[in-house]
Amino acid sequence: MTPEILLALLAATVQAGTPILYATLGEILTEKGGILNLGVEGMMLVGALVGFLTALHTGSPVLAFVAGGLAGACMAALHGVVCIWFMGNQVVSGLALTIFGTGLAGFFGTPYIGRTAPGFDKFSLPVLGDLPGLGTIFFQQDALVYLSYIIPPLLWAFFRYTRWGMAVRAAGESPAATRAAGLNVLAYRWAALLGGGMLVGFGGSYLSLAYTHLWTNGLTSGRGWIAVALVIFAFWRPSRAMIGAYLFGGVMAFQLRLQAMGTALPSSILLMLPYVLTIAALAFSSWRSDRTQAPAALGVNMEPSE
Amino acid sequence: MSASTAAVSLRGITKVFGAVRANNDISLDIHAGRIKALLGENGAGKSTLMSILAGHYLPDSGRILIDGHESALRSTKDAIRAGIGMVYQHFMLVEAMTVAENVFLGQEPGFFLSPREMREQVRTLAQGFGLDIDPAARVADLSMGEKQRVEILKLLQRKSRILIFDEPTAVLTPQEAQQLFTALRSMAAQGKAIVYISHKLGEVMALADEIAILRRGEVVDELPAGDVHSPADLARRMVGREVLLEVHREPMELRQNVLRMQDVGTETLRDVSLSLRQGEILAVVGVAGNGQKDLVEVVCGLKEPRKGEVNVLGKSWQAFFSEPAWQGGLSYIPEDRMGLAVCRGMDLVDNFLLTTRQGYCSSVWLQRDKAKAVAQELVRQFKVSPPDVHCQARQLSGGNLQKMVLAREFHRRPRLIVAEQPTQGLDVSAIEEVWATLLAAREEAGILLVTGDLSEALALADRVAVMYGGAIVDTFPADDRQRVDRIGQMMAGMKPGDDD
Amino acid sequence: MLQLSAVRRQEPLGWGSCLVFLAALGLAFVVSGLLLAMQGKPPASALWLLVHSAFGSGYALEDCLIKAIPIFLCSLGVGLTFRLQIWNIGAEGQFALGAVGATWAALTFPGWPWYALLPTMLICASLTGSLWGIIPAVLRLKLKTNEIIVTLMLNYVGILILEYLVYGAWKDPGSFGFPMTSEFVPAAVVARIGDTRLNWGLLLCLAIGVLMTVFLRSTRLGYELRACGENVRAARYARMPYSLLVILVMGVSGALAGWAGFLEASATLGRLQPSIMSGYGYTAIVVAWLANLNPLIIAVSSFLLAGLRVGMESLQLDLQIPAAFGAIMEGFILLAVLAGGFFSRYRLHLRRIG
Amino acid sequence: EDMKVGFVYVSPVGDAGYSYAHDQGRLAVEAMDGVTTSFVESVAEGQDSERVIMNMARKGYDVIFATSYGYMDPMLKVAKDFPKVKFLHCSGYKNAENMANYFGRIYQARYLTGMVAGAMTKSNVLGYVAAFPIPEVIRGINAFTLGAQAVNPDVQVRVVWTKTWYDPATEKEAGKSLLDVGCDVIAQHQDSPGPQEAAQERGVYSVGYNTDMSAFAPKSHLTAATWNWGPFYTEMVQQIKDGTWKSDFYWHGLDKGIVDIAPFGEMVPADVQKTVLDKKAEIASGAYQVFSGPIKDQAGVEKVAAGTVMADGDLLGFNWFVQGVVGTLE
Ligand SMILES: Nc1ncnc2c1ncn2[C@@H]1O[C@H](COP(=O)(O)OP(=O)(O)OP(=O)(O)O)[C@@H](O)[C@H]1O
Ligand SMILES: Nc1ncnc2c1ncn2[C@@H]1O[C@H](COP(=O)(O)OP(=O)(O)OP(=O)(O)O)[C@@H](O)[C@H]1O
Ligand SMILES: [Mg+2]
Ligand SMILES: [Mg+2]
Repeated sequence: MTPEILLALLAATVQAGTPILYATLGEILTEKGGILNLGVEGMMLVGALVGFLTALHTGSPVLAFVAGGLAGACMAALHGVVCIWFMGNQVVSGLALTIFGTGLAGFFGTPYIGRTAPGFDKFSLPVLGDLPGLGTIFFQQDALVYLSYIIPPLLWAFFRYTRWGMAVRAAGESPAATRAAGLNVLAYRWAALLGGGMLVGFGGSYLSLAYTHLWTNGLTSGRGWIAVALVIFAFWRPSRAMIGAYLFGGVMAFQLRLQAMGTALPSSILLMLPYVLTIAALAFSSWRSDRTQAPAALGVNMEPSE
Repeated sequence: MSASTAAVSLRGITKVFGAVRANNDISLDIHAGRIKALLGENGAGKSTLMSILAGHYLPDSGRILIDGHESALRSTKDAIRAGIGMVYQHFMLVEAMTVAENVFLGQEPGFFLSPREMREQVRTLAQGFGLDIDPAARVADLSMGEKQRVEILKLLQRKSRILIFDEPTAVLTPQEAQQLFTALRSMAAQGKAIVYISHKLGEVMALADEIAILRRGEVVDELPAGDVHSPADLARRMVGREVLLEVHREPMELRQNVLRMQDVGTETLRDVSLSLRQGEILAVVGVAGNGQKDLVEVVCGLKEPRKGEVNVLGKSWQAFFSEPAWQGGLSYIPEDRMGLAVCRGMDLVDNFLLTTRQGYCSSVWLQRDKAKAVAQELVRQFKVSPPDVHCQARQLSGGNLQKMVLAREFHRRPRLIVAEQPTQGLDVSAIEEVWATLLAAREEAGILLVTGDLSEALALADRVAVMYGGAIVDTFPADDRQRVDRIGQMMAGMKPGDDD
Repeated sequence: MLQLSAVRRQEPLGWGSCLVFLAALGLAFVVSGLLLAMQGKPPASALWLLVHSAFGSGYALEDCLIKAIPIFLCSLGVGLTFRLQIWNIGAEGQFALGAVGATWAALTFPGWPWYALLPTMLICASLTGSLWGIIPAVLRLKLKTNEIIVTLMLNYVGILILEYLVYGAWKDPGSFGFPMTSEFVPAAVVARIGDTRLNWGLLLCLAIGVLMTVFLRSTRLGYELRACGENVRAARYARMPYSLLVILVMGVSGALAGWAGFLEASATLGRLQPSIMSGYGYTAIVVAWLANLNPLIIAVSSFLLAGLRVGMESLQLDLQIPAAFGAIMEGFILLAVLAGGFFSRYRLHLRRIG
Repeated sequence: EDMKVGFVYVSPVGDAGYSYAHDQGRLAVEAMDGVTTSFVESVAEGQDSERVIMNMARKGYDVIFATSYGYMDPMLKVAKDFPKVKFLHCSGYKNAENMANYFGRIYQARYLTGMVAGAMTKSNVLGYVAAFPIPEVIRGINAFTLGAQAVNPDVQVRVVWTKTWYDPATEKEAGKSLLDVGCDVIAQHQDSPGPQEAAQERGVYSVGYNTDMSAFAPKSHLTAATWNWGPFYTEMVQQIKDGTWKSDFYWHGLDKGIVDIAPFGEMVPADVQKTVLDKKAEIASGAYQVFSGPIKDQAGVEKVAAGTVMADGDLLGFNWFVQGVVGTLE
């Protein structure tokens, strides 16, 4: 593998990792608040479609990106109604949300398959883009990739250095204690869920606004699920989410390049790589960590007070 | 009663849970600078009443006056604003966060937080009230006593004027309890009103200024602490009949060895050796977190010992636990009744079958009808209420649940019983019954009693073993006055031979 | 001031929960109707057409039954694991592997008589299917790996294995290079019942459904399964074989999904080809949850969801409503029923405060 | 009473791809007098397709088109039960009294696009983003390679399988991966314009498929191999209406205009355009056969001797790559 191919691969890795990164960060925020939302795949799809349609009709990629995020938040709200208000099982509700979102995106999106919408294009950042190596990999990307660099530190600081961040963490760790401290647990859970949904929606709209400028049914093809897995791999930490997302982006980009370079390995086997890697990474991280790092009340609904 | 306006007045509070009238038209005054003890049997409605005051529950009817002004406490937040703080029976702490974060949760000064500043403030606050704590420690790593200090710090940080403690000493060691009493008195001296719920009558008499007694959701007695003559007097007022607080313990004839441990070690246990014979009760006392959990798990076959030898009922550990018989073997009465001993969502028959199922099956089939008949009989015998085997375990109160577990475990005619904090949270009359049951069980079994309550250990045990740091510091007969007096020191890690 | 609050019911709601279920279903239909109206389709007649073409004729009922078979088998297994709080969403992959196992037997022993070959295929399907279920179970037990993710990822891997085989070693030389195995010999095809289009797999479903009900109701292991699902810690306390149960339910669940794969390959397709994968494994989760994990109700609800799939085709044909509409209904029904479950567990209570 | 014509598609019609092309044909039929049409999309091959086809037959459809290979056996079964209904199956080989087969020789157009690509490449490495290793796709890759080699003997075609029919993200990424290893023209056999986007972003050339994809990559799009089912479908329906239809195996190409190439991009030099158009005329007239010997496989073994032409049967089951293709078949 020549250095040029390697650099190209790494740059492609960052791009392929970005939608997963947004989604993983969203799910981290959601789960930190104690809500397990397995509907990421469906939310990303709806986010991607709404982003695409907005871009198509308004011509404004920025507006479209925001709209995609809002769509993700709306889908998350559905999960909130079922799980936070009506205390439904969070695992099943998330699965239902995925089915529902897939259907919704297919139902409204089918007429738009094959059309192109304006989106974000790559541009080199001044100075940084000219760095040897690093510049090519990180700073000759599109605006949404640059945005994705600043969200993990922001999220990290949010949890550590802000009142709301602390309250969200507390709501995910111990709703009873949080309520006893006079905080409105459900409000913080709602906020984390909606904020997380927004990030997931961003991840979806990245696919239809920057990764490609097209829409199709099933555009996410499993990326949402990989994001859910990455949350566990990342131990619910934004910084590790970055590593994880790029790892997976890398594997996806790598297997195609291996084929392009003329490997003799069957493509079915290569296509398995990301999924097998997910399992391996999960097994490895759960084996390495002695205590479970998950928020203690993850997936547990809060009983109403009487 | 003082003539000054009460800090808090409850007027006609009623709260109904389903069919249970937990509080029925209760009126109560709480005064600044005084410690008010709230007594009553299990399920009398003490916790419910105080939870209403803390904004945790909404009353069905009734009024709450704070400093003479009517206030609606619609949420915990309202209560906190009104200066009311409660330390719940089960601590309300976020285990994964630090002490400082817990103290500041909901009370942050601004939007942005500085962890260092928070730690400093908590340190200063703790020092002011003589509470020893590391503000940077994770709550999960703290002992029960330390956790309680965190709860108190939370109230102090909020400048609460009315402090409610729900059975605060149930999980404390004697030293920790003493420290708590000192802190309570100093807080009262600073003008705070304190409500104190406890089942330990001796404590109440020593600490309280006033006593209120609840029975079946109603206040049946309210009197100054000075009017009470003895714990027995108090117990009579509470239960409505004479209660024997002293149990009469006849020594039994000791028979064969039911448990022998030789130099047993796990991650936390260090070279534990002990033996137990049929007919005796061996009490293991110590501060929680000194290896009792591992000891119990090893004896009950839930954790394999790393080294040493364990012999249960004449068989090696491996041999005994590879196929334990359901009857005539080992019974374990765990501390965590709701979490460990029962399935909350299943009915009493299914819960009865939990440990006895081997006796109620033929080949692969389960004989549920046979089990139901036996369960019904046991429920009657042990006066479990409600006496309906079809109700779910979650519907039973703590005391009744414990009776149900005891009924089940004694039905197995065990020869070795491991009882862990068997009376924690139970009221005097329930304790009386449990103690009597345990003493009677010596007839057939050896009993390993793991408890943090010294008085219980001394009331029941034939021998006492003190644990510290994963090792047994000393084992001695319960009537060895000299060594009994030193238990407190041994629990703190001093060698039996050491002089202080 | 009046305030609405939720109070936990002490007694189970009983028949009332049926009503709640119907109300949830009704809500799902109303929302679906609105979606259709937004697209300019006649909502009422569309929904009527959906119901009618799914259950309105003998043919349709037969179609629903045929489709219900694989859904039922997958769902039964998935429901079993859910009872133990093991979130197996890998029926899809287990289905694929089961089809692969059965096909291997069919291709390897083409000369055997049906009474030897069919059971061999069934056993091979059980083995491969349960292998696909047991891998996540072992990972969970040994490494505490999250089974939701592992089963899901194994779905993708399982389907790729199936593709690898039908695009490679097992490709029928006579298929003009298309990805499919050669047609099974008649002995490897599960026969039809009389002159209906139903196959004898239906009998297998009946048998296994009854067996499962009896197992859960009256056997010791079934009781232990329920107890472990209620409270794992209590199960450990009572020395219940938790690890064994996890392996068992995942194995059984995998085997059942594998049977579904076997029946699809043998009875309905007569060969293995990638289009055998049509999402039964995911529908099974919806079905299991709608049925509250009860084997008998699973039978009913798999029939209903099969009907949804069958009816959707008429909606497409007659009204040009996109196929994705079926997924919307499926997802929304489940969401509505989940939310409706609230009313069977809680009572709303209006009270005056202050 | 109108004649009812039904279509069964394997994927959604909106995908601007394979099913879309068929649906354009359906719209041409719909425009005929006395004919109404309907379709069912996303029908899985196998059991589901049998039910859908049977439902159409039961509901009184007179003609049914099924457009995917896997519908062959199910359609044959239904055809036996409904002798009055006319069935037409695309891309298979089994037929009956009332069931015909048809397909288009898209490989002829592929050959022409290969010629364009071969003429335009500077690196002599062409990239081909391929869907699934089935004869239809393999045939296209081979024809493309042969076409490129016809104008540029040194040319090499690298293949990446995506195992998708329409996944813009993956297909674009696959296109980029080919560009990274030195390809400077990208061809594709999926329905999404993802690979076109990849080429446009890098400023290299691309060859489209299905329809004219130049709108997606105006600066890159050299040409495309395109489908045009309208004339064929209307002809079939007309024959059935007239009662002159008979079951047969219809496999047409440039001759009937079922396949074609899209207009050249302006970067294609006039002489290249002329060579290609000349070849197109030659193929359309039958004077030139794309798969005429000598043809060697990847290992250099001669599979088609000089002077012979591959039979249609062999073409339908194409499962090897010609020399010059870099890639595996699995
Ligand atoms: N995306 C990022 N880019 C640059 N630095 C980051 C990024 N995310 C996190 N960091 C830095 O990495 C360090 C570790 O971050 P991480 O999210 O792992 O925190 P943490 O380990 O959860 O925090 P704690 O120390 O409280 O456990 C921090 O100093 C943070 O500033
Ligand atoms: N959330 C609840 N739902 C239903 N019933 C409840 C609930 N909380 C308490 N009860 C019932 O209300 C009654 C009073 O309970 P409460 O906890 O106030 O008793 P207590 O006096 O604190 O008893 P203990 O000494 O055991 O702590 C009991 O019968 C109890 O079973
Ligand atoms: Mg209480
Ligand atoms: Mg209590």
